[in-house]
Amino acid sequence: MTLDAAWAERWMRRSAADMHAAREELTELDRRIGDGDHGVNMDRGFAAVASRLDDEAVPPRETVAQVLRLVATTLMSTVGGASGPLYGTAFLHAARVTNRADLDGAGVVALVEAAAEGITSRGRAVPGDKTMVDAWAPAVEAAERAADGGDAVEVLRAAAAAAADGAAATVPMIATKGRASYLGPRSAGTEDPGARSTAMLLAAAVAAAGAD
Amino acid sequence: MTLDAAWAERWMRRSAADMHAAREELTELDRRIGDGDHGVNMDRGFAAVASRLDDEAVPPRETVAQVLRLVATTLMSTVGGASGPLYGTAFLHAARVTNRADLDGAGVVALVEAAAEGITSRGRAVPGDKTMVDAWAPAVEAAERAADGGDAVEVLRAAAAAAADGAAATVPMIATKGRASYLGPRSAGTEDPGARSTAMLLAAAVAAAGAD
Amino acid sequence: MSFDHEDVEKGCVAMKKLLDDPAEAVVDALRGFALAHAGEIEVRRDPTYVLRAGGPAAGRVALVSGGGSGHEPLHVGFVGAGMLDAAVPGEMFTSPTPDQVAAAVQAVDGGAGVLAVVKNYTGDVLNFETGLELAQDSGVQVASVLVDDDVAVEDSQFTAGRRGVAGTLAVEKIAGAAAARGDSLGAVAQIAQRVVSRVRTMGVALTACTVPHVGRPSFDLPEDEVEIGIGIHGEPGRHRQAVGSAREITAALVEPVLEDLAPSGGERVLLLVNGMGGTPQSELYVVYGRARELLEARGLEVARSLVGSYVTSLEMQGVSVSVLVLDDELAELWDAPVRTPALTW
Amino acid sequence: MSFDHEDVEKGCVAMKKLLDDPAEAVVDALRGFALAHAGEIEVRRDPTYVLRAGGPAAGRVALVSGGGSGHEPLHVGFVGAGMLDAAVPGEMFTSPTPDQVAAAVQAVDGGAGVLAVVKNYTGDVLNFETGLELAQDSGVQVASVLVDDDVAVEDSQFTAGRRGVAGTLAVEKIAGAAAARGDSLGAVAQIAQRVVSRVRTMGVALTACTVPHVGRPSFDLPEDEVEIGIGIHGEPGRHRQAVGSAREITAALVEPVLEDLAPSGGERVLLLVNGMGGTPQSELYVVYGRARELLEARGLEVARSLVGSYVTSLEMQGVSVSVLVLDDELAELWDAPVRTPALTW
Ligand SMILES: Nc1ncnc2c1ncn2[C@@H]1O[C@H](COP(=O)(O)OP(=O)(O)O)[C@@H](O)[C@H]1O
Ligand SMILES: Nc1ncnc2c1ncn2[C@@H]1O[C@H](COP(=O)(O)OP(=O)(O)O)[C@@H](O)[C@H]1O
Ligand SMILES: [Mg+2]
Ligand SMILES: [Mg+2]
Ligand SMILES: [Mg+2]
Ligand SMILES: [Mg+2]
Repeated sequence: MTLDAAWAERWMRRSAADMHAAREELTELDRRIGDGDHGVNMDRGFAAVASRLDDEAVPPRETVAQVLRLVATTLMSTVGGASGPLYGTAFLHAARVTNRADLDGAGVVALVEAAAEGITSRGRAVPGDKTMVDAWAPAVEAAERAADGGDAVEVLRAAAAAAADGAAATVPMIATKGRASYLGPRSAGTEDPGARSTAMLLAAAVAAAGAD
Repeated sequence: MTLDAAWAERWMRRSAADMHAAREELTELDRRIGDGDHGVNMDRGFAAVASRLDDEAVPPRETVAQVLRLVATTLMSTVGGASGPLYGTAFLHAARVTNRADLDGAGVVALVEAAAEGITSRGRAVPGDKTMVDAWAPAVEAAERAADGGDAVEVLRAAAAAAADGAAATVPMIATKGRASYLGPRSAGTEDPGARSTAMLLAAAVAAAGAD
Repeated sequence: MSFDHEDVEKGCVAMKKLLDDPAEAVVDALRGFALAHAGEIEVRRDPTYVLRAGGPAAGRVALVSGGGSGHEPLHVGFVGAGMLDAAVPGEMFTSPTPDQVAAAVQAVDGGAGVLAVVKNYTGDVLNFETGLELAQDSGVQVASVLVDDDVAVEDSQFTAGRRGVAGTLAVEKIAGAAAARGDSLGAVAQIAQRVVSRVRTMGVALTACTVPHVGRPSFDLPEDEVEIGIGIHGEPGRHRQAVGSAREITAALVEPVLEDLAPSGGERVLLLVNGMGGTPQSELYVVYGRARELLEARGLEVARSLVGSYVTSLEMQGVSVSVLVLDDELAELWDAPVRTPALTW
Repeated sequence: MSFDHEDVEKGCVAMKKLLDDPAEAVVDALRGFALAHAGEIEVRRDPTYVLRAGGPAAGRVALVSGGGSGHEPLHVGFVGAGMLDAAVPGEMFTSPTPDQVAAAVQAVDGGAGVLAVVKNYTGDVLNFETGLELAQDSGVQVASVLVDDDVAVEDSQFTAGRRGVAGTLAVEKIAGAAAARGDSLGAVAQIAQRVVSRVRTMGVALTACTVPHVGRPSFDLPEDEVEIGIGIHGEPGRHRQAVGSAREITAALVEPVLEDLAPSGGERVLLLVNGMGGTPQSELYVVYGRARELLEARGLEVARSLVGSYVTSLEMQGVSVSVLVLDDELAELWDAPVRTPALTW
């Protein structure tokens, strides 16, 4: 099975619904170790993505790449905060490497790798800093492992599962990047909100593929 | 028995102690129907009176009138609020009519009358407005009645009792003067703080005479 | 009067204020104020008042105001060129005393007389009355104007009358400009009176405030209610209502103001949206926008605007809306230069 | 994104704010701001930014800043002659987006280039970085300076680095004056950098604040504790301590500032005491007085002062103390005329 532009659209609508539903949860995480706006930021950004997808007049989205580019520019211009340019760059870089119609397993690996690379190129965080990188980095590794024989959905599933574990693993970490870093040792004990939203995003990608 | 300058000093020191002790009580009354500073104002004013009395360098206080004049100017310059000029004028006018050494019954009547007149001349309130006048007006009447045969202490006692009743009678009244008047009907149900402090003041005068 | 240590401790904890001895809050703040604005203003003690640096301006009418502290920048922040010559601060929320008033008036008199701007509270009225008598006895020509712009007090027959609130700023600014251009005492008083007769205000409190030496909130307001028609000392207003939108609350302020002003339409007005001390600036501008819509819907032209926390009640959250019906002269005097710690243009 | 009625209701009740739709708080406030200051500033939408009325000044370097909203008057209130040419407001406490930054920079460029003043937060840094790249692509010469005056962040090796807080005001005022006198882009950037290297700040929160669309306080602070070293978004500081006297709290702010500045004594400084939004002015002056005593005890001369609520966190109660070590040129640029909605002299 391969993943097409329709999947990418479903992925984004599902993400919008998930971010809206998780608005309070993400905000509460960010309230504890940041400034309490991550849920609001993500909800605002993905609601804008969904509404642009609803808008017939919006540029073509016949390929996964076109959808992802639309997502990138929308997030970039509506999210703000640290997560806006990070997710924006992630989708922009992902769009660059998915320039064919459908994604197979290798295509998904390329997408996840490019997204993760986009985030580290902008944010210069490394695993262990307690940021969304702690979800993206294991996702990349898991995707790469799963690609060895796995189809697109299997790769996605592996990436999402690793991202969820990675996010959970941020709980005991002491943040050294982003707003949570100001807390020093007090940042331990709370999951990183951006890592959590990353895990949600990849889970939505799986769900969107499953609902195919 | 007559009342002399030493009595007047005792009256004021007692008042200072009483106002300090009643600070919270008066403030709470004023908080409910005014701006919550009457206890603080009275405490500040009478504390200043007591400390001026402690000061050897302060002008002579060999007569009741001299003591009352010192009280008047001290209250006037330290209390502020509505009650400052009211009590200040009361003591100033009282000083004017007590210009002999000791007070007999008639002298106490004159003192109370002059004080009450000072207050109404400044504040232009009438009985029923829910102000300190509702304590002073019955005090004057009671003093006048008691003077018919009564000595200074008896007159004072009658005045103080009437002031206390008068203050209590302000509870159901609707204020039409001072800050409590803004409350309209909502001012009913609370004793007027100024009427209460007036009752305390006259009670202190009695106590100061009793401790003679 | 001194507070024992326990009082202070308890007070601080309950209140969370940046103060040392709560009983000395006014004096401590004035000391900082004097240092921060040295060269512009001077703070005198015993009795306490604030005056413009540089001494009295010979031959020019001087303007003095004052009242309880806790409403800063009113009045001390308005001492300076084009506005007040002196301000007389009382204790927190408590009128100043006559000796302060008299000393301030005498200090600023330049021979042309002194106008006192008095907010209509029994305490202010009585203390200024006595203080001005004292000053007059010492040979100063005095006049006074009573500001009573608060339309929240409906039945002024059966109350101490309307209170002076944020409209006081307009009176002080415009009368200050009239004094600066050399008007006589009578003329300055008349201009001030004209402002008083044309300015109306209504305020709302979202939260109460706490007077330092009292240590507990000046009134109790349920979590989900606001007090419409609040006074600047936390005096109660017309009614309490559920917290509503800015649109609703602004309407509840603007309507009574317009009802009272009864404009015929076409008037040019000054719109002053004033924060009570603890209100974020963004909320003031939201209210300003709504108020302006309402005024324009009634055919008024908002020709001048001022938005900020100028006449406050310590840390109270809330806002007041003032409308002054301008004429050409009032607009010109409003526009005239002013240079004070809190208002400069 | 729209809030359903229940959200709004709940939010309002819990928060007691003068707002309509909490999600539209920034836009509603900007609408009021534009109307109140028409003729001085303009608010552009899609994307949103605020700029000086009158168009770009040809041949003069322009100054742009921005960041999350809720810190007003920073930055929008500092747009005007002698300070910012444009300000880019984000959502409440959320950095603005790159398209806003790019549009503002392009709008104010008068051909001599644009300096962006960026507070050091990951979000601001990333969004400005991208926005400035976009503006540069469109042919504007850009430079940027990062403000990181908050000494509360001790170990900047293991954090996102020091935050930009109230010292930003000094950077914007002084760089604005340098731009106004005609300095080149490189020279203005250097002056701004000099201010950054010489200004340090430390703040304290007495209460938390509530972001409108979040609807509950940004952090929890026990009734009897304060947060020393608070950031302007309610980021935690160095430690919590029992509420103390103004003297104690001020010392807890001034000491780390001086430790970091390590003055040798005899320096002339600017002392900025900044309210967080909900602090009564009287308390700011009390703190100012205490801070000044401490600086003078260390042999510093407080040559310039500013006291007020300029870099705020909505209705947060608290204060920050900033010290800028002046030299003759910085003092002169600080004194240079400025005419903005929030700062005028
Ligand atoms: N340098 C960085 N690299 C990667 N991710 C980061 C970095 N800084 C912050 N983040 C992520 O951003 C998240 C916070 O996003 P958000 O709350 O929307 O923005 P802000 O911190 O500006 O309020 C953090 O939980 C973290 O995962
Ligand atoms: N016009 C008046 N005549 C007589 N007494 C008055 C008048 N106005 C106010 N008072 C008295 O003053 C008291 C309030 O005093 P206080 O709280 O010290 O001053 P303020 O009202 O200025 O805060 C009231 O309780 C009332 O008894
Ligand atoms: Mg955040
Ligand atoms: Mg009172
Ligand atoms: Mg009072
Ligand atoms: Mg944020």
